Amino acid sequence: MTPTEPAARPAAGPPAGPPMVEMRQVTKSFGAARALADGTIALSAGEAHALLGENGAGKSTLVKILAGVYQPDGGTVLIDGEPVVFAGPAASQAAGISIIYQEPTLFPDLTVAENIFLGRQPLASGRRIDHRRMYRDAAAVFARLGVTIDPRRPARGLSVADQQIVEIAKAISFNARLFVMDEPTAALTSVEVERLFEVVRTLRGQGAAVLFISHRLEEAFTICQRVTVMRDGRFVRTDPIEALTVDAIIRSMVGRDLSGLYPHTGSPVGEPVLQVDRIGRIGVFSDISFTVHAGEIVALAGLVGAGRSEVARAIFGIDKRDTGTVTVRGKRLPPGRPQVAMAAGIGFVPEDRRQQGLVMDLGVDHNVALASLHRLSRFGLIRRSSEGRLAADWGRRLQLKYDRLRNPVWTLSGGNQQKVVLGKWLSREPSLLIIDEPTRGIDVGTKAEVHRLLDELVQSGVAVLMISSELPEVLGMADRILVLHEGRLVRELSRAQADEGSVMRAATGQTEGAVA
Amino acid sequence: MADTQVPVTQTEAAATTTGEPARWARGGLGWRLLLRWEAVLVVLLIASILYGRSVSTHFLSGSNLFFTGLNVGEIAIMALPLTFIVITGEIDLSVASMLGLASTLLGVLYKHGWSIWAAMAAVLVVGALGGALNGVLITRLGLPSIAVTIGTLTLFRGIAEIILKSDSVTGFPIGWTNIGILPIHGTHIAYSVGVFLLLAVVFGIVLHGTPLGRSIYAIGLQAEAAFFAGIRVQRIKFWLYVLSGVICALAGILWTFRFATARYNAGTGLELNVVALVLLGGVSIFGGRGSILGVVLAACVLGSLQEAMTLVNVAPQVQNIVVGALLLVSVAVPNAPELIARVRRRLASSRLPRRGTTEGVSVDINP
Amino acid sequence: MTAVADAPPVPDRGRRMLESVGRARELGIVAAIVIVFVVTTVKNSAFAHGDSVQQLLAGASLIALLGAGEALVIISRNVDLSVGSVLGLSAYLVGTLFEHHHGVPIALAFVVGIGVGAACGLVNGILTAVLRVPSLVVTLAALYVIRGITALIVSGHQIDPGSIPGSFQNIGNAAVANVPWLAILVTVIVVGINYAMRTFRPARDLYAIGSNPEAAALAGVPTGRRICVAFMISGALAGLGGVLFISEFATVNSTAGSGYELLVVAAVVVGGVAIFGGSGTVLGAALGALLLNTISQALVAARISAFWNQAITGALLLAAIAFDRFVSLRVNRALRKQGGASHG
Amino acid sequence: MIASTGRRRRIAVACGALAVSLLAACSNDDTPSGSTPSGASNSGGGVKSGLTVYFIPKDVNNPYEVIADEGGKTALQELGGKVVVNSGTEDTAAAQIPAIQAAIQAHADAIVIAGNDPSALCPALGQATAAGIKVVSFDSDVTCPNHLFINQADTETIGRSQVQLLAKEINNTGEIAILSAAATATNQNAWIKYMKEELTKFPNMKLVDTVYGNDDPAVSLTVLQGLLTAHPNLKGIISPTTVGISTAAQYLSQHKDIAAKVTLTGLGLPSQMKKYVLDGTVKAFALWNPNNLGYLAGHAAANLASGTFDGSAGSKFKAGKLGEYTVLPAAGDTGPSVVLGPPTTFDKSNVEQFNF
Repeated sequence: MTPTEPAARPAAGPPAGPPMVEMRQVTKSFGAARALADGTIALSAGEAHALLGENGAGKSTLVKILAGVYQPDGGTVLIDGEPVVFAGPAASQAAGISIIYQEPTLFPDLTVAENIFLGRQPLASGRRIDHRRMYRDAAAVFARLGVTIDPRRPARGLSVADQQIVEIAKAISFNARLFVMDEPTAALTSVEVERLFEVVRTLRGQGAAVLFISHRLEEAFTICQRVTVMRDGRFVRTDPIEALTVDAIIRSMVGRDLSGLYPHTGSPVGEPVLQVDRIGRIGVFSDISFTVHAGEIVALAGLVGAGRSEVARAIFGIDKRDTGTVTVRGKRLPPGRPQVAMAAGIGFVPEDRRQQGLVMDLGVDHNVALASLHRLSRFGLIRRSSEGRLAADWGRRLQLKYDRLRNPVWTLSGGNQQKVVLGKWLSREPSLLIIDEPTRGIDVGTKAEVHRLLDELVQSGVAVLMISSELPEVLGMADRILVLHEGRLVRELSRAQADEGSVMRAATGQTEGAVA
Repeated sequence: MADTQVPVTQTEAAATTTGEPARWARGGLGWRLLLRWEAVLVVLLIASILYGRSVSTHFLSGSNLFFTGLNVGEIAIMALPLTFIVITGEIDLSVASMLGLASTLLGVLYKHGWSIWAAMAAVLVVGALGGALNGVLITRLGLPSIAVTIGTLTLFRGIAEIILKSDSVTGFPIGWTNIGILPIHGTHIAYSVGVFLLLAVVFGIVLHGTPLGRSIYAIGLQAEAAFFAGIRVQRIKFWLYVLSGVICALAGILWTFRFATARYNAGTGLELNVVALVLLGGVSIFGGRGSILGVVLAACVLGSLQEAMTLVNVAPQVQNIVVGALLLVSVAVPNAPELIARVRRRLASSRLPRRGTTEGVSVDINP
Repeated sequence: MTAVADAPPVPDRGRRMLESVGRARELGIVAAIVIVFVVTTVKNSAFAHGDSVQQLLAGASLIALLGAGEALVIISRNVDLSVGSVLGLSAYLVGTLFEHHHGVPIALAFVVGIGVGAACGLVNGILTAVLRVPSLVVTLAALYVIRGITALIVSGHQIDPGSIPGSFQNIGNAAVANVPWLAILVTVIVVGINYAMRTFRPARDLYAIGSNPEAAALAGVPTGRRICVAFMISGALAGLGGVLFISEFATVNSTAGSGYELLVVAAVVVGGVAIFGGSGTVLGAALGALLLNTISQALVAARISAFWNQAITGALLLAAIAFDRFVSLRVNRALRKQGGASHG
Repeated sequence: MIASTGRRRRIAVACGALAVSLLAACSNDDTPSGSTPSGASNSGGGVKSGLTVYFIPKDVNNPYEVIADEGGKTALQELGGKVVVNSGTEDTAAAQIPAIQAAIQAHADAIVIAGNDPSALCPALGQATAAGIKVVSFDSDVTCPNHLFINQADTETIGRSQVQLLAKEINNTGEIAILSAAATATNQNAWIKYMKEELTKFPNMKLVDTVYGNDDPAVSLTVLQGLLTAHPNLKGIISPTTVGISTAAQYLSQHKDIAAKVTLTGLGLPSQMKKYVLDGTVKAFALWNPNNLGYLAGHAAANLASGTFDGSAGSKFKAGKLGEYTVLPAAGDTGPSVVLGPPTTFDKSNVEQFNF
């Protein structure tokens, strides 16, 4: 089954006639939380359409509805003007919609071609797989995309960028007409991004529609014809790109009064706690130097993939750093030794709560205690009483909502899970807390609590190094903002200097004067 | 630094989450399930005792108790370190071969005029080295433990065979060989059982009471999260294998004295019994779940059941079938609630949906 | 990174490298076999003699056959420890069949043996795929139970060679041009399965399952059914092994095939099938069996005491696993380079 | 080497045994009262009825042993007692221990055991003796004290006769090899020892190798093939074990070219070997009647338990249809023993007359 060309259409901007795919006032709630209040967007053949908005603006929910992963509570989805209901992912795929995720899940041991055609391999007589044809078809798809990935190589070791290309090729082999790319460029180098754009242009040229989700505004300007902005789960505006400026977009994205929402108002800055001196990790980041003082929140800003989390992990010792020194209150930390970092008073709240932050099957109490086992022990034995007390105590201080302390943490909501992680580290009374995406996937209420907590921490003289993809959070919480771009520290902004524009510009590499 | 080998990059992290559904599913019932299985074991134990009593008045009385213990002693001892290893999600199939190697060495050294004490010390050291070999291959080279220990299973036994060939060594000091015929003075408990109970208490305290024990569970449940909490995953695993080597060597010494004979083929094939015992004790082959109490109970069940069956002269073939069936039950029973849990889990997680959540058939042999 | 259309053809070089690595496993084993063979022949010219070559092939056949089935199971990220017991059961049942009913058609013997094996495999598969009991446990239990059942049926009886028809025995013993029928049959089967594993969609699904179970389920692969089939094939081949066993020895007692399980797994691993699934070939597994057998025979031929056999096998096994790891690391790095993008 | 340590062993077990009996004496629940009277009383009288004799074969699936156990059952039926067969599934000492213990628990009157290991069983058997149970070993002896060995045939005769048998067929010249069972099997090693002595009388016959097939057809075949490869001009093979010889015979019968060069003999079951004798693969092999062996062991055990004789050298007992037997004095590693009789040599003329 060779991938057939989608019906070629003039690759114009906003066309006449019914849009290829349209969503009208689509709503979706999870329990009490309303994830999507007004999902409205129209996509036409031959256009690349940017969907912009902060985290939690409802973008991914909208995408998952398109993908058929969720069923909408209200509103309508139309294809070629016909209302449709996707029973599941298969239905959406059959309708020609395909999603290219940030990290595709391929089969590392199978060849690229087989990853594309698994279960649909072209057959010769006797239901035998026609390998030659399979590879030819795969090669053909790549040719149409203007890339050369060897169809015969195993998928193992493909860069994320290439994995995405393979996913796109797969989508094409399914005759997809709408390609939804969810933060595709997040983990790509600029060169790879360029090649991806080439592919996007090709797809447009062949009459497909591309829904392009990204935090990198300039990318929207590079390849998209129209932009739809969302905020707080609601449709804000759709305009042709020519009618917009970066600032205009950012305004409609943020578009709310930041003060008040974020309690932190700065606090007396004390001794330097963390001194990072020209640390680097080959191929990831290089030459990063900065200092964090007691009683201040320093934010590492930048696009996903700019190397923020990697820097944090190298400081804590999860990853080995190749160059540079890290000093905590005058004490040098050896590379790759989290235990030493902990002993030196660093706490680390990782990005991925489920994989790294918590042992999901263990109870609240055990998770809180996990990093303090030795200080909870007497004569080498964990004192259950003090363990329980510790958990209960922090549960109270963090207003943790739990049924029983013994219940495994996966029974808790994301917000409460995050509180458990915080409890785990705060119970060690760290002098420096590194916190990666403090409020990712957390409902607004808990968000505020976490922010208040961070504020209390710095007031009490703790130093906080925060990483966040949410601009408002960065701007609202940080005393200083260090902006990373492609693994380099490109700009340092004081709370006064910083605003959406300046940070975004620095993060997207539109540097006007990097830091000394 | 071995610790840094814990997968932390996206792709590898993804790899580590394979078979996760099973783990998550297990989660909800962690403690309760474990208790429930131990309850099952207690019932089994009572049942087998009643059965034994009904068929023979001597059952588990006096010398019979001694005999029963004698036959399971070494197996039970080797099960203890293996319990730790399986809870961390690994496995060690070389235990019985280590026993054989230990027996062989003890014999050869004693034959060459070493004092029994020196010989035993040397044997324990060799046990540690053998364990270290497993440990290095698994934690440093990152080889799958099942493959490695199948290799060392053959290797250790082979070395023993080279050393002692078809010979046997006898004539160990009576004081020592009497452990094969005399219980601990004034009791009906075999020495090997005494050692087992002693070790069981220690292992139990370590596993359930100490930071190390807690770390072992954390590693088995979610190695990456454990590592992020500052637990030295690889190092702990390494030392567990060393421990296993030493304990198996100890079992080898006891075995040698019990039979008053050293032979290269001592305890051939016991590894399967040991693994069976551990699994029967409710330790999950996926790691993260299990208790020493469970293993102790399992040892009692197995011992008394086999003794009862032997007393009434049940054909040994049938005994094997019973053991096999029991083994299946021990894993299938806890799995039934898991199926339910898997559903509950998905309901729970749907509040906060995450990509790639799916009931992938839990198809890893990856213990 | 992947070259843009007009870039130099990096992949071609990379591909050739990769394909060679892909085959390197098989080639490596073949090389090892040749080396062992030559060295031994130098020590003892008789080793190259027709008869002994014939013995080499015949001796490896059974393990190779079981290895082929085991490979399928391991590729799907499972393991089957019950093959030895299944072989024993099937062998004895076929034996009694001949003993009790004189002049039963030989074809029936094959049907019975293979059928029994497949049935055992199916049970393993269902317990693993449907009840979600780890295959290691399932097949460990099956090892006990099936062996026990066999011993129960046998209870000390031994099949009388006289009752096994000569024509049937020829299958296990006769040879054409110094190649034993046994080896021919097994080779045909192995090559056939090897071909099927490359050529048919369900077979590829097995690789997908072993490579990434969740993704496979997502991609709509019927994982449960596939795994069941893998176990059934493994069982069926073990059953066939039983048939060949009795045709070769003309007699069986209850110990037939005991201890084969680890031998087979060892052969498969030496043959380059990744113990955690996803990669490896049936051919490799079979060659692994041949290598192990060649070594144990070489030891005797080279008049090295058989006492060394185990140790050397064990060491070789470890070496093979380590070598595999080494190669795969190298390949991954190479692939990364070819793939270009550094990924932190 | 076993001999050198043998003495110490005996003392060791003796003391151990003593200790056990003391312990037994002071603990009330397991005094061997069940059997003591039968042992003590009616010495000189006939065999007591209602005796229980435990037969513990190498493993419950060993065909040869199954036949022997049958013989034992017949014997005890004649004497109004009963036989319990109990052992493990694989032939290791460890697998036999529970059976011995079961015998002790059941206050059996005697144990008839085919040892899987000469020394490893002694602690357990020592306990049995201490519990007043008479121990008889057959087929494969143990090195423990206080037991009577029922020898299938005089060990020396077996060893030497097989060499002579082979020598006759290959007219005293050529390389020969031995295909044995487990490297640890006492009886095998004892026979091989005498074979080697006998070979000194045949300067032109050279024993080039001894290989072990562990009584497993597959293993036996592998080592046999290796043997043929390693020694291309091998003239003869002696396989003093039923599994070994039948496997070898099967292989030769299928490879006439090899059979033409290599002569096979040894110890085998007529039922197994008939086919190969008739088709000429094997000219002659030897064995005794395992059924009689068990029968004799049964009688010996019953008589010991009844105290009709004490098992010491020179003492006599009646073994039903087999007539009277006299205990031979200890020699070398073997303690007091009784010999069943000379082995029967089977060939075309008589092989079909035997049903075991």
